[in-house]
Amino acid sequence: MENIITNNSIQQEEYIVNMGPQHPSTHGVLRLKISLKGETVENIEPHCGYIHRGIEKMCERLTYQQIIHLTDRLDYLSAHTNNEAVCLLVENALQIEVPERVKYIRTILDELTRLASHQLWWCAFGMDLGALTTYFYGLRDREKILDIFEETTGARLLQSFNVPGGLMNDIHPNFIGRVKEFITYFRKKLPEYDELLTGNVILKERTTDIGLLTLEEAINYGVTGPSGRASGFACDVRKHHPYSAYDKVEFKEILYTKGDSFHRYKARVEEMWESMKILEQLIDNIPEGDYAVKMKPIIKLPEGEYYQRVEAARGEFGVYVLSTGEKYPYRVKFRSPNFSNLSAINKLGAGHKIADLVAIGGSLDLVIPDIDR
Amino acid sequence: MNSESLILFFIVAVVLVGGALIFSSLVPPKSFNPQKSEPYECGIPTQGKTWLQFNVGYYLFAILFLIFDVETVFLFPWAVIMKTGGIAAFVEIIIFFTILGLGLLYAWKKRALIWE
Amino acid sequence: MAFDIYDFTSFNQTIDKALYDNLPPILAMLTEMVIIGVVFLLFYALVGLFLVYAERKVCAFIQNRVGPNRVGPYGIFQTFADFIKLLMKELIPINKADKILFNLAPFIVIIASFMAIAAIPFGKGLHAIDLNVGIFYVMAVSSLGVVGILLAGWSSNNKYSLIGAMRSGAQIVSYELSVGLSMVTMVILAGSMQLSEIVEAQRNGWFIFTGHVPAFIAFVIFLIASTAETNRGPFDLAEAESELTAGFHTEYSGIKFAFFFLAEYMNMFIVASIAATIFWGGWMPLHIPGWEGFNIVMDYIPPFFWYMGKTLVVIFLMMWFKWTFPRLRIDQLLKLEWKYLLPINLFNIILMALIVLMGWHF
Amino acid sequence: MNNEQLKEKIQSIDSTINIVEGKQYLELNVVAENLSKTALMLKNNADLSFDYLICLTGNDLPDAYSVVYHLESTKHNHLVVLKVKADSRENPVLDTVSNIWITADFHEREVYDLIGITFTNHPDMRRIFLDEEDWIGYPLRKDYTDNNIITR
Amino acid sequence: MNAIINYLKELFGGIKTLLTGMKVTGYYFVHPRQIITQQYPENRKTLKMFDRFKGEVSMPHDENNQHKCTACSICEINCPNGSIEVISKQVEKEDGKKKKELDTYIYKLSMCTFCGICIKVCPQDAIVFSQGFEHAVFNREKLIKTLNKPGSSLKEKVKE
Repeated sequence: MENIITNNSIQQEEYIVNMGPQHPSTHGVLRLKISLKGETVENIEPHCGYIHRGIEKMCERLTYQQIIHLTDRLDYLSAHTNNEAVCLLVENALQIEVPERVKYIRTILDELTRLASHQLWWCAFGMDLGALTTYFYGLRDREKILDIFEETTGARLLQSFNVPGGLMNDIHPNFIGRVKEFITYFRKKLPEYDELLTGNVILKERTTDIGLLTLEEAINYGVTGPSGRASGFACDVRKHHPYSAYDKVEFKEILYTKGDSFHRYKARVEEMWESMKILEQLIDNIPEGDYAVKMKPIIKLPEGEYYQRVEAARGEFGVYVLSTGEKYPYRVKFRSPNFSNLSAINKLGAGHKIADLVAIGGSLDLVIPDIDR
Repeated sequence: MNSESLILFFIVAVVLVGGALIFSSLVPPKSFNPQKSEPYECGIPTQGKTWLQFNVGYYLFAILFLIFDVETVFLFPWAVIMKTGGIAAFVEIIIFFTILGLGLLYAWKKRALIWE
Repeated sequence: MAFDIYDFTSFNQTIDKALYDNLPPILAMLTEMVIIGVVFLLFYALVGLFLVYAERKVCAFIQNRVGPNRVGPYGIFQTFADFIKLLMKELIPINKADKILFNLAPFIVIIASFMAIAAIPFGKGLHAIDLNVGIFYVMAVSSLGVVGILLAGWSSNNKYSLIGAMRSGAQIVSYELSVGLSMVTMVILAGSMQLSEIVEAQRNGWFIFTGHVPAFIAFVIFLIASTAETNRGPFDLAEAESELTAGFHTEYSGIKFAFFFLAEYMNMFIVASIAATIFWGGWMPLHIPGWEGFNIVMDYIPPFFWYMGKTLVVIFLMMWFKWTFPRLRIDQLLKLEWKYLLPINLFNIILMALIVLMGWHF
Repeated sequence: MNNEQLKEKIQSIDSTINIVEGKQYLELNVVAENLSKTALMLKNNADLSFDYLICLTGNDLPDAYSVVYHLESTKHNHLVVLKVKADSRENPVLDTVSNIWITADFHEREVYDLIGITFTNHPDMRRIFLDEEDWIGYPLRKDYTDNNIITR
Repeated sequence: MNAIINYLKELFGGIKTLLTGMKVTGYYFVHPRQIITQQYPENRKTLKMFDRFKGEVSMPHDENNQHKCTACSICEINCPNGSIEVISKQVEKEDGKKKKELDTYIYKLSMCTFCGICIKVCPQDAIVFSQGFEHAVFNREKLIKTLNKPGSSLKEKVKE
């Protein structure tokens, strides 16, 4: 007691709370060191690296086919998209034209991945805000997509279904029927998401005007994906640098201008609708053909630097490969969307309350292995 | 039973908790580990003191609470006789409420109801 | 009326008389106390265990799950198993925690909830103590629990706990008012603070029906405010699992944690039973004017079941809230109280007074 | 702007930049002391306005440590690759671009952590993934050895 | 006045959105048929994995205890994690020629990432993914498996 009265400097002392690595709201092992003033967050210092596995180093000792299964483990929620980035890079470098069928299937699986990822984000976001039921509804619907994946690719999460030049296997005969079934099912369930959470006055109050990110800041911080598009950053790789079959489909790039947590939320929910639209356009038109082109058993990229970008569920995923003409890449770098998105968290969260920080973290939809690599 | 027997309930509750605590501190197996009794902070050693001067914005709310809670206590006796008190009780309480309502309105306009 | 057959007053008096006739007065009193103590302890434990089970089942059904289903048929012994598990767990001492306060906190939360149960009328003549300021007493005692929460959060030497406790302080301080004021509204209508009399006053119809709109508004406010007061549902800021891991009871392990858990559910039971008593006629059966046959059938359902049924419905409503809504933020919580509930409540009291004055109630 | 126009434009502004047509994009090679200046020019020139730093990669090339910047203009939708080599091999130092593109803040910390290039004027030059105190060496360097690396 | 109208609008609008939310959860509460929980250990008998499910690498043997592996080690080379180890032995044939034959095919399940490259590259289709998914064991050594059965030999047809 005496101590408190006499020591005036105690007021200046920072109240530091560690959020993570073992914390319910970080969705992984991310540590946020927060300086508090009462309930208000003054400064956020992210500490990452708790699951740094040195994937980039490992890639230097692996052939291009073998790299693919490591990209699964970056952003495990958009595993297929990450695989595709490496495959596209190899195909573009060797100037191999993959069959149309492969392009279509890849795009369909991409969008299914995106849907599954956004569903998981939705349930986790609800849970961050304290609505625990959303978690089960989201997972329930995600289960259907995972079943589709499992039937065709053999794995639910880490599919490794892409190979340079095509796909591991042809799609399962049930695939088309199941996807269609899923679309009709999910078109009924998605409005429920809105009823339960989107329209909810508590959610609106909790997220509106929280964690504002202007367009300039979004570009400057490199915040991509739905988080960036909520700020008006037209960064959809699918739209601006189309790959696979994205140039054949009609879809809207969801853009908002406000850039608060609510619009980051909204952008993702709307993207789910768009994803379903893309699926509907593609699913009936998968052309006949081979599921892969014949590749040499040992792939050697010509000397040079390559960069391939794809739109993963959380933003722009890029692969940079420096090849010296060997069968192993000289240097591989993954431009992971979450890494850049995380860097904006101090800008977003400072000045808000702890509860808002959780909402902001949820609305950024961070996947920690993608940050740590 | 009369109201003195409230003490009985007090004793039963104390016995319930105390008994369980004693049981639980004697019977279950124990293991020692220096990390175990660290305060939980997501697996990171706590930085700085926990018991600092802590800035919480509810000082104003506490004062408001005092005002209104005392008022609630005043209201209870009035509420009991409202049925029999008739128009006089009603008019009196209207006056009482007007004063209080103005107080609330004042606090509202002074932005005292916003948590900082 | 027909349900008067279930009057426990004479039953109590018989036991009382039998004891005092056959035993010396001091021993008789002691026996009586032991009986009541044991009965209430059992009741308390059973309700606690049942509510935990019910919560898990309700949330499971809401979430498309089965819920506990391994221990016993439909998992009904799950909470028993959990209780034994918690009892057999080591109590982990916390470095630099304030030992006395740390251990005192579970006592306070349990005492508060246990003492509140004493005044609740489960049927005609079926209550431990019929205080003439019953409603006031329950409100006062049940709000003591917050002291336990504050102590727990403060003494743990944990930052999350401290923040949780601070939130809890602000929260209870605010919502105490709304609970009190909505009770006042009903006291105006009943003209008494004695819980048994309040129930008797609803002989000709539950207050929620006879009290017009103000009674309904008061009920809604009471429901919201009492959910907040019990630290539940969208108002569980003190625990706020996604923000503060477990809030004020982060550091509590084993049976100490179990007591906080139990107290939360018992508080829920208490506020639900108060709601049932003052709004839904306590143990009074449901009567629909004109449906004589229906009314008679209703009369033969024992009042205790009526009482528990109503309480459980209110508890279900609170569970429904919890498993639907996102959590509020602390400033929104206070905004809701001071900008919505309190003004509406004040207005509502005047409305109710007016209705009582003009005799507009049924 | 397509690559040719871009090349002309950049050349007209600063003729010291060595521009190479890469496999996909234009590659601008600058020397270390011109990095800040060039980066600022690329961002602020109205016709170029490379405002979005996509990716920042550190490389351990046989001759030098280098950093590769992938830059895009959200206004004009064109993309270039900026490359710079650190002068010294023992103590590689480069200017930071985190004051130009904030996203470089984290990326440069990553490069510092894994390749060991120090960026001057960086606000917070610490390791980002590995342990500040007890990690020795920079794992992405080619001469880095560790018992756990599987060699074939 | 406007302020009061807005106040009430906000209030009732808010309550309405809350009730919509409760409608959804209430619907599922009264529709227990929608429950999707799988009672896992109980439904073991009826649980069927998809054909392509990547459970673990296995080597099918026919009724004569013969497999198709020629011990060419392509899978071993292609495995990114080093989870396959093919140990071959030199066997003297009847005609006096020495031939490489499979001795033990070691598969380290604990290191496998189920990327499926080994199965894709196998020229003989000697290994496949089987559908077992219950890999939990008490000892890590048990995850190192020998895929060829004792006494098994190479299938005749493949030899040619």
